[in-house]
Amino acid sequence: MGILLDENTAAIVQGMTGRIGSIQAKWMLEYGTNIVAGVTPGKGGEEVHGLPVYDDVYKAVEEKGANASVIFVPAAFIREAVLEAIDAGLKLVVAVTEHVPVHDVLKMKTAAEQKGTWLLGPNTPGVITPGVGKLGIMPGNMFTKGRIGIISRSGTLSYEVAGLLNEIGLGQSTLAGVGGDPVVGTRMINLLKEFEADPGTDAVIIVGEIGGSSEEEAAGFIKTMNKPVVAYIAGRTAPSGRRMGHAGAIISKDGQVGTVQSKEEALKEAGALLAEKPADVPGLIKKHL
Amino acid sequence: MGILLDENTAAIVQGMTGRIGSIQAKWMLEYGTNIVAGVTPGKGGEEVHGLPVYDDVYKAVEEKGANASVIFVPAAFIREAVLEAIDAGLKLVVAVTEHVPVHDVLKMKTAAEQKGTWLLGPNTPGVITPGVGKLGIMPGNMFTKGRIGIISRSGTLSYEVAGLLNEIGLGQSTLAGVGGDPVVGTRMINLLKEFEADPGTDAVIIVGEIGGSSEEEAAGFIKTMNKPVVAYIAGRTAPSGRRMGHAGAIISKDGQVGTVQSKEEALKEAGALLAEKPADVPGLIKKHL
Amino acid sequence: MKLLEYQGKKLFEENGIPVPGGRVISGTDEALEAASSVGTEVALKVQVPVGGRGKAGGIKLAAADKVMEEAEKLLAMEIKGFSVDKLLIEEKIEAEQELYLGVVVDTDSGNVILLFSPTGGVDIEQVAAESPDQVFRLTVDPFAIPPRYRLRYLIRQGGFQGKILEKLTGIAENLLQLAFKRDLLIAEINPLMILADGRVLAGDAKVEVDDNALFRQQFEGKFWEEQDELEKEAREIGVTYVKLDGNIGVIASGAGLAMTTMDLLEEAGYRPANFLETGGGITEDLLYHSFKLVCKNKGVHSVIINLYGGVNPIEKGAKGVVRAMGEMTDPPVVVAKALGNKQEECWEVFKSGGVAVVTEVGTEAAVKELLDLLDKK
Amino acid sequence: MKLLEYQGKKLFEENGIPVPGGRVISGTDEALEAASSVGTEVALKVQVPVGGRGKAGGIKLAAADKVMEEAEKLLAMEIKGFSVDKLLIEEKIEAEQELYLGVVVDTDSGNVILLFSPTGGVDIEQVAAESPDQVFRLTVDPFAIPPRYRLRYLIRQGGFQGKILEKLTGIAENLLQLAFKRDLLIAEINPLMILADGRVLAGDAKVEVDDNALFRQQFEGKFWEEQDELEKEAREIGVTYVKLDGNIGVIASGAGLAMTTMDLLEEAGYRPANFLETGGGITEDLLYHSFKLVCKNKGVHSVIINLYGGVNPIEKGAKGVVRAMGEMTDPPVVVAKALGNKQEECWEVFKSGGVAVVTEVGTEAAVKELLDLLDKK
Repeated sequence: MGILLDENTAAIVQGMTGRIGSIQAKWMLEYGTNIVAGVTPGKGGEEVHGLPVYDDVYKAVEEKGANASVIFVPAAFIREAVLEAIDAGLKLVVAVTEHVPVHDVLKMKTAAEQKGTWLLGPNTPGVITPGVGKLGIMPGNMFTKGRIGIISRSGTLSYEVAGLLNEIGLGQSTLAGVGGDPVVGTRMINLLKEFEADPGTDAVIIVGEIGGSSEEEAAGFIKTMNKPVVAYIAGRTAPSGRRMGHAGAIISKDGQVGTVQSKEEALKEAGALLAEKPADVPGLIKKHL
Repeated sequence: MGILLDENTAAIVQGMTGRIGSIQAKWMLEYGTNIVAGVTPGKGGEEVHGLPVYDDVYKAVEEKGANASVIFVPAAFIREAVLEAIDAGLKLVVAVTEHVPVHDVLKMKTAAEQKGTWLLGPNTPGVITPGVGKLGIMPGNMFTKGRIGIISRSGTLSYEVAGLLNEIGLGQSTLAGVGGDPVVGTRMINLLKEFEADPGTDAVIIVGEIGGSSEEEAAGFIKTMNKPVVAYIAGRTAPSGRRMGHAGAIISKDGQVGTVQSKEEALKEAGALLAEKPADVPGLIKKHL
Repeated sequence: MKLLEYQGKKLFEENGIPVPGGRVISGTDEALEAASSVGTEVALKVQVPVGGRGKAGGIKLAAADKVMEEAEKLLAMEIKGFSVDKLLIEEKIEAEQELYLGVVVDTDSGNVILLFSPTGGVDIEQVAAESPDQVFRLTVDPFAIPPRYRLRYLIRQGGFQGKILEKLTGIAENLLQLAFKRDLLIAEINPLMILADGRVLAGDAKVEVDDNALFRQQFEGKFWEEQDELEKEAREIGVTYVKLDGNIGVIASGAGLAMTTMDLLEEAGYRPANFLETGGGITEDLLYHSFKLVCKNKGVHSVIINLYGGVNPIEKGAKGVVRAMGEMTDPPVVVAKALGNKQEECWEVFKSGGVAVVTEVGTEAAVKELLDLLDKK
Repeated sequence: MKLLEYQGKKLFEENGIPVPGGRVISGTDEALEAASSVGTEVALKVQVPVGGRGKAGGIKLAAADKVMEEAEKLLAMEIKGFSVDKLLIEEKIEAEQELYLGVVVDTDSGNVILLFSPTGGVDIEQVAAESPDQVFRLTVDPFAIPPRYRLRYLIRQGGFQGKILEKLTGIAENLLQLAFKRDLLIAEINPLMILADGRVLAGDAKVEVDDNALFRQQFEGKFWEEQDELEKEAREIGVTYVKLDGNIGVIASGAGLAMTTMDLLEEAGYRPANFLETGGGITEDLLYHSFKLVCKNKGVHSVIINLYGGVNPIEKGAKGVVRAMGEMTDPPVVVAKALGNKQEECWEVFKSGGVAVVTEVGTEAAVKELLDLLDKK
């Protein structure tokens, strides 16, 4: 089981003919992911890793029954790539590309909402359901199959959390990165709902960080959840008004919005278990399973 | 009774501050039409014929409960005027203006369909429900109150038909001009449905002309109607490939589309009564009432 | 307003749709220089606002240094009633494949439609009739040009992929944008040519601009106009006029009314000399000029006038008619039916000028009155 | 990228938003000529990328022939840490009413929002808090700028009608179009001034461009940049760097990981000297330069490196670090945790350069190792 990506996923790689798209496609295939085709406008008829490349997403749907996509095209082209994937009826779209103009993200997000498409990113490590497949750039060997769901705004930090879980024998059902940008497609709260409903998930970890209000928003749903939720929020020592790498990781100048404190308060109030540091996460999970 | 325009109509005049809008508003008021305000962007706060002028249609809805509009603005501005009227939730919009670019008409038509708005025109004489009011440029004294509905693509020709009805004592429930352009908002078939449902109408006259396929389309509904329909189609001697005044009145060069013959065949097959000339109309109606 | 091929191609070129190299000329003396600037082998194409010029012999191939003779012949031609004023001299193109691409306002459905077919160079209606599976259509939301991926999808149906698909998609996108931006009723490329070297070029251009949009669209140069002198004059007066071949002039305030009047004349065995629709802007001058115009058509012995006064001041119009008649040494027989605001005043004016006035509602009465008067003569 | 007032006003002017007449100067010697070209009474405004310059004394009024002294004083100022390089000299405006108009990307809701208030010239957040009924909002569909009538409706809520309403509506429309066309995150006019003569002018311009959109947006001139030298250098290297005031350098492949590392250092009672996030483009050179950069910050006695190899070739990064250390006479204490593809190879490289390698998963282990090493020193 797990969420978003499962045994029924048939994925395409948009931008598979590019350098990064090609390498990542190889790694995803090696991990066992069901990649069925690549899509690059103007490259239809080529082959990469023995897979056909089509000019358009619709054809991958027609020919291969594609229902998901992971996208590696440059920022200048990702808006069209995402909108096409949504328009073609894919259920899951993973936008790995970073440095995407926010006006483009607004369009992608709006289209995804209107069509009911899962849109991870932009600027996401992607999604992995250990043992099933991965659509994204996370190293597959850092995850093990299990029953803990992870929702993250930060790629490498979530790998660390998965690694800590592995050490005490807790594998993961699915890890989904929402993306590090200030505006992203699917928000934490929607993934929480999926995990709550997923019979393959026993508990959920939120790996959050300063900036934005997605953790606060998620708290609204945590109140109603039956499964335990553990949250770790990075950035308690980050200065306000400075952007910490991610375009999204910034505390407003007056220091009242998007702080670790405001997020932790909301989460705690909703019944989530707060980890002060990543190393506390596995213990908290184990205790409440 | 009658259709579109009745005792509950509270109309605005968009473009009432202009020369033609002002004169026509006066005549509509003199006819007894319930005109509640004028709307001209940039002229808010003025008065015309003792009625307030607002900058926007929304205000006329808020302040006066407006639910209909008749529009006299120049062709360059009518798209925005119509779209605003539709957006503001008016139920009936009468676009008298002629020479409107067809790409603008497509937008107006699409918006009206999406919102379920009656859009007469562009290039329509408007709508009159004798004894109740008129929104348009037809001379009020050429119509009498009664139970015959008229749908027309042509202004003056429909006045003549009304005049002939008056002579034998048959008044009109409502006359609605769909507009003479090749693309218009509300099509004949939709008005036919209203007349069929209107308890104040006993029979319907279609005053058609060459070009387009609205009469053929209307025939599809006439088959199912209980009320008698009489149709007169002008233009049997018009040469093909030449535009007869109206942008809409043109027979395609090969002479196979939009001819009087194709329309009459469709109408006859549907059970409509065909008048060879306007003077035959009253007799046919009387015979089948 | 129809654009000639070379004018349409200029629009294409300005909007990212590639066209063959070419020059337009108006006289034989320009032909040699134009041709040699274009290439060693050229095509000479007459510029007329009708289709079928190829079959009519309006397109010739020649070596660039031997164009003079061909140019002279072509410039002397008349194609379907249109004299040839201009030639387009183009590089000679050999297409590997000829396609069809068009954007049209479909007035019946009230949509803009993008049409594409891998079978071009022939009448698209014919292709649609004989091989409907070879014509691909996309209905366009008038508020938004479809995204490029939708166009790519459409073109791909025609059996293209890879680079050539991208090129065709780009051309389709540019053509759609052009049609929206410039208020085009028709923008057709037939054939759209694929060359052996991978180039894609518009082989022809059929472009029609919405006359109603000319207030916001400027086009360089002079476009094709109706060639009939009377119809040109009507355009200047501000009325719609179509020349016909009968002897009875028709003036009516409304297209439907005018057509009905014509129909009734024909039914009675007479033929109208014209269609004239005044529109809603009647003035004394407008009817003065309209009446004179109608009488200029040879053989007009009588005129029937059919007016309604709603927006129109018919009494003023009557003055214009009477003034025009007064200036004529031998005015035609005139019957007028005019109803509406100030009808009595209008009737008086007409009568004062010797016009027979009909006060009944039905146009038949006016036609009958006219025929009676003609019988008496 | 934040634009200075004069740059934002230039954008406004180019896009149909009227601004006061003005000239920008960089030195006192230009002041007199600039001022006299502008008017007899002028305003001198320091150009700094922060708000609140008025209260800080950064805006002065003067007669045009007496601007030299004021200009000299202003150009010598420092406002909230920013030295004043440029002055905008503008015609002196007396507003009858000051409004607020802004277009902002609201990242939380994921919408573009148009904000309007008849109460401008003050902090809009404050107006929103104190008089919420005086702030009018319109959420904008990212695919389509709202039609003018929707904007008119919004502005009308502020109590305007007639001509002035049309003017304000036009400015709102132009501002929205500008924000969409130019990928702006913020486009604020505060105050938007209504003058006694009916003119409407943008009194200030707060404009921020989306850095991510600079591949498709060109802006004339040089815009404001981070003034810290190390942060400038980081931008050139291609990493994100924020200077802090501690002694332990931080290098991490990921923002969340970097922040966590910082948090753990602080918890242990130490202070990070910086935030440095490598992004997904690690190369040997990138880490070589990053390491040198981190060590340039005064007082850095140790560095903690925290990497994951998914996209990133961490073994190459390690080589860069070791190379940089090799070039230093007195390299800092360095602890590295690096996991993922080729982790063993990476560890070997680090060890060869004298870096203490932590192979456990948790960042705490690396922090602990560093503190142990520091204790030993």
